[in-house]
Amino acid sequence: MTDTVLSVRSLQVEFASRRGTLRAIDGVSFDIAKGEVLGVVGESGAGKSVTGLAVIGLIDPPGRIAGGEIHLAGTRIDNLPPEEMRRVRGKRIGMIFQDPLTSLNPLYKIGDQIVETIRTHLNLSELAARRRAIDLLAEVGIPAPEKRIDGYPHEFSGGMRQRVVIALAICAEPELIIADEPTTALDVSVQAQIISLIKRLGRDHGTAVMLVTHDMGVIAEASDRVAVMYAGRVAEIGPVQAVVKNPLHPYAKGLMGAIPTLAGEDKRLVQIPGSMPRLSAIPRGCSFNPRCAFAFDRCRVERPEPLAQGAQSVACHLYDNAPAESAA
Amino acid sequence: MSVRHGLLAMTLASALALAVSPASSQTLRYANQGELKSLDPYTLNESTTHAHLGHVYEGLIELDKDLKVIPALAESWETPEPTRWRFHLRKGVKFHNGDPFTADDVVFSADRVRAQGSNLLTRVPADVKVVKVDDYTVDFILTSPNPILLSGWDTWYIMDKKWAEANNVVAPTPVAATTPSYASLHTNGTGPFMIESHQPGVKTVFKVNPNYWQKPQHNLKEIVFTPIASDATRVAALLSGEVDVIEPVPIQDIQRITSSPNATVLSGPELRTIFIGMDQSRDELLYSSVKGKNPFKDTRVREAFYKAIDVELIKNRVMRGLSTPSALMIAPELYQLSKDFTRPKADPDGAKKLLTEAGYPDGFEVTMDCPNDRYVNDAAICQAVVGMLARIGVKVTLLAQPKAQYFAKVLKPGGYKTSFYMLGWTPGTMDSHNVLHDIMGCRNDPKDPNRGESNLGGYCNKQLDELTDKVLVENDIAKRNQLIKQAYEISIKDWSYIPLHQQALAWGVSKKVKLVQRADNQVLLYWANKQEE
Amino acid sequence: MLAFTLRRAIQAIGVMIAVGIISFSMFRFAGDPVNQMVSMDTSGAERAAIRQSLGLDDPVIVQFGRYVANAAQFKFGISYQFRLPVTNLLMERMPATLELAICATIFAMLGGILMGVYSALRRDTLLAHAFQAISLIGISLPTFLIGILLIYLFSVTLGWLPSFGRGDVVHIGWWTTGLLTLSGLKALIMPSITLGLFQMTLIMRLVRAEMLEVMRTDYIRFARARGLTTRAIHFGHALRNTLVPVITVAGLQFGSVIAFAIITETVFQWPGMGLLFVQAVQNVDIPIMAAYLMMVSLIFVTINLVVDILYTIVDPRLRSTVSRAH
Amino acid sequence: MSEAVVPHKAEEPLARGAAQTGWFKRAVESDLFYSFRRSKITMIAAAITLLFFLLAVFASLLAVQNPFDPAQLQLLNSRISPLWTADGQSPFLLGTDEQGRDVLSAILYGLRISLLVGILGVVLSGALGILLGLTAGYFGGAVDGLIMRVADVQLSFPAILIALLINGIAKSLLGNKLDEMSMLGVLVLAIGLSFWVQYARTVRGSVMVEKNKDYVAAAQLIGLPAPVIMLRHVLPNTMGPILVIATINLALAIITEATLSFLGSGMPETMPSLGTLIRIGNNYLFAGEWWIVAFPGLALAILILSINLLGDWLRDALNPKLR
Repeated sequence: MTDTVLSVRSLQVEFASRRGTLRAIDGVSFDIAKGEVLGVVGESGAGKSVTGLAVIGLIDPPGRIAGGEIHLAGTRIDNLPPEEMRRVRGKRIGMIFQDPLTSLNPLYKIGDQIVETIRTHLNLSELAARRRAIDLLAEVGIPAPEKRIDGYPHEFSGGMRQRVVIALAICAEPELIIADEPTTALDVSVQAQIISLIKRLGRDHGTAVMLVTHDMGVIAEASDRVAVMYAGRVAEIGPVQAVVKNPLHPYAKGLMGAIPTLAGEDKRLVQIPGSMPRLSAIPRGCSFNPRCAFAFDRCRVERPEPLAQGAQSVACHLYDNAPAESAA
Repeated sequence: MSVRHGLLAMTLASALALAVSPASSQTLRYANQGELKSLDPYTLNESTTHAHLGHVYEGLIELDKDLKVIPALAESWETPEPTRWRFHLRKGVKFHNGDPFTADDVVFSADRVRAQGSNLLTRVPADVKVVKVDDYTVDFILTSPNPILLSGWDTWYIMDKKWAEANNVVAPTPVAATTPSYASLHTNGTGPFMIESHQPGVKTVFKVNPNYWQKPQHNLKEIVFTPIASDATRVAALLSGEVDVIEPVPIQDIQRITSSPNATVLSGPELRTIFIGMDQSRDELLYSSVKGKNPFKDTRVREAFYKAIDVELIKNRVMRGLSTPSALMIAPELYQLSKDFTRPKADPDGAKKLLTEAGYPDGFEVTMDCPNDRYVNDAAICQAVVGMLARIGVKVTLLAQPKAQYFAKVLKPGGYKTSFYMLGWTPGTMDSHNVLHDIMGCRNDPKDPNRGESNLGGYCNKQLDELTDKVLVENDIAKRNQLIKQAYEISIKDWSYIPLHQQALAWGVSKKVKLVQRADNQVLLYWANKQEE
Repeated sequence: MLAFTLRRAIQAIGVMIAVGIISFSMFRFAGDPVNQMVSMDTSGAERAAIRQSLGLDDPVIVQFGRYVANAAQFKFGISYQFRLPVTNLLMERMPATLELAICATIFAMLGGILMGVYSALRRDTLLAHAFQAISLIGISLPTFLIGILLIYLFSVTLGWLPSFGRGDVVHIGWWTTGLLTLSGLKALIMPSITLGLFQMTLIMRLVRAEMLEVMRTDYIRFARARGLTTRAIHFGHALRNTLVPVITVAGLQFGSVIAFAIITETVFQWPGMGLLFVQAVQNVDIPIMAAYLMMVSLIFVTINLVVDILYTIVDPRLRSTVSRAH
Repeated sequence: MSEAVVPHKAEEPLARGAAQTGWFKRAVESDLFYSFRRSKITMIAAAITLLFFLLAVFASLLAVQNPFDPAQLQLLNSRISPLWTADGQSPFLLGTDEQGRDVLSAILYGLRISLLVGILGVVLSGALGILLGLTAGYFGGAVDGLIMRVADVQLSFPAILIALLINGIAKSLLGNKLDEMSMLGVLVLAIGLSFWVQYARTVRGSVMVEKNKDYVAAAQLIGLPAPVIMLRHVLPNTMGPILVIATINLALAIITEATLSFLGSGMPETMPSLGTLIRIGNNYLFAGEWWIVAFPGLALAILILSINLLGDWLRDALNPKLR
């Protein structure tokens, strides 16, 4: 596994709250290989964003990484001292946030913000950094970059700003890009452009991409593999084609049923009854069991562990054939 | 507590030593509650201004430390006939700019002080002719005898005719001047000090006059005057040694100052009499629950009010012993027969009975007007009075206001809008006639429209007015005193006013400074001596 | 931009006219100035003459017309108390007030920003809690009480600082300054603290709240995700973004500082405009009161205008759009 | 694609937005109580504030004398030091002042006046501000411009100057009729007219947001008065901020009244508020009669501090961003 860029093992993230300690991420494991795009999908609160933040080390108190390990290109990074972790951020891991409108400091020219980031991580002169910034802007598709570099964020459209944000994320040639809902705040027409830009950058630079989104359409289009998260756990993970075409986990099945298609509105009506539980009230056993049409007694007691099913991996007792009596 | 009492200011053990003390060398810093409002000596008839300008200007006469008239710019005077006063002027006196002082200046000053715009018109009566006899002799020719001609002349300051003409200030600067005159910003007197700089309301620096005509009784080279309105700040400035003299000292702070290592308090009774008046002229009070009639028209009600108020208690508690309860409407220092009068004792039960007899067994309601920044503890005194009257069933609503609003309401221009009020009065002429005429005389006298001008309650007794007129022209002191006594007796019999007390005057003085306190409360620093620093 | 400035300027003039009406009508009826100028035994005829010479007997409309015409030329007449042109008096007093207000503002800004930043960045430290406590006390004690306590402590008890006045001042043209002499500087300390304390606590609270707010913004999160140093994030990004509203507020508050100086100047006998105003109120010196109100409003309006314009310069977002969000 | 969005606050600590909606429900649900119970200092502040309110309400039962009734003041009892000092006298626990007023009774009654002036002033300014804010937000355009411009100017004028002005105007208009009760009214008016801006701005902002929502148009279509409908939506949304402003303004109003007293424009000495008591007592500080100023001063400081603490806590508790 020499080309594994990111390896997350049994990650646990907890938030201390007045109702006790809440476990937002509970035993999440996955890998992303060089040049690979891993889509992470799930409802709000499923823990996908928190996973991304945990990887880049931006979980703030009262949250903390309570267990598990995160390795970046073979180096463990979840326990790095803050200052070393800071040097990882931006240099080895780039991050793109959901809202390009608020991700840029409105008081600084975009060029200054790019130059500042470049010079933080690379030993370049002001001038060289500026040249590089112009190149980056050109690369992300900003027209007339040498002119726009002195513009302020508010002078850019949403899509253009997201391109600037992407330029900022890749300005130190990171090995991994975490894109947290990068298209949610954008117009539909712009979404596709941004997705293809991220995809292209990943391919051209051999960068691993963790694409966090709740939009299965985006996942289907952009990612190589997909991880479906539910209530802080990975329900299913596998190649995107396999998961989309043949979801194994009952929750994934429901999600895939909800992918909008041009064929008609009918398919959208496939809905999962109920809603995701609050973290403070995650049911025993399989967290999905109250909403699951296939739930049986074991689901209510015992928590399912990931099981390999071909290229896919699924955390569901339905696929656990070991205790024979449950197969009936 | 070592507050020095008594009218007599402390005289100085070191007075003799002064004659041989080295040349003037000290700076004296002085803070007063009020500010120096105009440098033109005829603009404002106000005692603080007079005191300040008294360092720069001088009158023909001056008052000594015991308020006795002594020669100043006039060396001597006589009355060859009852209507002619002849003044012999001091020779060799020079104004600060070097101009010699002559009879022309006196004639000029007499004209100027009576000219349109002067606020001191009455210093020299309008019908008096002032005639230069020679360079150093001036005659004042009167139309009728006037025994009190000289009263107030200590603050009728003589100005330099040549200087006034040269600087276009022959006419006095009116109080309502629309452009400041040269004389309101500059001075040229004959006095022991000259004004070096003057920032109105901020700071005034007086420098010693090296060519003063008599040997200075101080050892100062300059006086720095700062107005400090806030009581606490003024006291703090004295305690911390930032200033040498303050006036006034709030009476509650006297002990604090006397117990401090570096300052002490000079105190004594002031000449001002604090009293309470009642509206006895309207048929219905402006501010009262009694409708259709005026309870104060009933002598018994006035007597009841008089007897309900315990001035001794006010003295002990509110004034902390620093007041002199008064039987008369004039300070004892200003009227020789004062001792013949004693103040009736407080008698709340008797007062209650009188009220019942007058038909107010349950009392009534009335509003009292009171200043709260004019006299020593004025509002506190009024509050105490309110409490005392409450005990005989009279419910008094107290309206204590800053003097600006207070005077605007109760004085003549405001239409005497008060039913019950507190006021303080110092006769401008230092004489009883002023009291009898201004505050006890009947208002609306067709022959004398100014009579009773400050008689806010409109007390009126023609008998008293007749006596007052006799007092004015009586030259025999003993007879005159008897006439005054009769007038006061009438006033007391009528329970016309409720005199309270003469308040104490209190100056805070650094222990480095020896100072003379005169009973008219004029802070005159040309009698000050300060230890070497 | 020009249209915006112009519109603001017109609004400012409207405000000034409104204040003019208010000040005129209030002071027209606020007591009889004549009584303040003469002694009690001045005769009625003399009083009437003075009234007439002051124009107090003219119809109100005439008086107002005269007032506006004069005010527009900065002529506020002659002070009843001092018999000097009010404009001169105010000009003479203005340096003292401005110097005090500026020192107080600097004190408030320095203290407020330092304490605010610290308590935002080190939220749960002992010192941050101490700052919070100070800020609470600063807004919980009346100004005059603080001033008096300071005088009691530092002047009377310890004798370190002067209790009143400006100390020695140096004249530079028509301006006077206490900043160039030791006694002048010493005299500035307590009044500045007294006057600035309230503003300081305001600024501290504002900085803390804004900073906490800014620290939660996406662009700060993104800046962290970009791996910028803590220093760059705190002081390059967070502080700068915090300071935009803070400076705006502090600018707008400068007017308040000048007006609050009324109290401080009274306590410390500071020879500024506020003291002049208080004395004028006590003496019903209408020209000074009217002029003070107009002057202070003019300062307020000007500051408002300047801050509005500065705001658009500091914040690039507002340069193209003219409206200012509140 | 529609998501089943459930507001999970604790679960998603980084989620923002939705700050304005459903404040009331959220607050009562438990957040407020929770954060209240968690903060000891807030509980103490609340207890003290409550205690002060109770003391003010029941002043007449607790005080040994009615300090507003001159007949009950005995000059003979003036300037007695507190009970525990050598010269103390029963029943004057905290001593008496120059007029023989029991300091404790004066504090209790003064508290009543201060709180009354403060609360009425805040209510007046709140009502005024809400009304003007609604008007400005609803009509927009010139009306909005005018109101907000006045607000701008007003905001840069400190309350104390406005209050002095209003006081002066009232004094010259009322003149003689200015007894204690009307003075109280004038103070309330002065404070009410000085503090309305913040309310107006808050409400205006909220109205601007609500104005464009569908239900307003819908309400107008079916002939319902839009302002009423909006009021129903706007008020709950702004209740939180308004409560915070009101709490902090209550403290400010009480201080303003005290400062007006210091400048001689507050409650008269015959019906003293806490501020008036401090002003009177201040004159006796150098004289060593410290209790006359110290206890009212302490009472005022503790009251203001408690109210401010409550205000701070309310602000933080109601502002999810700051939690």
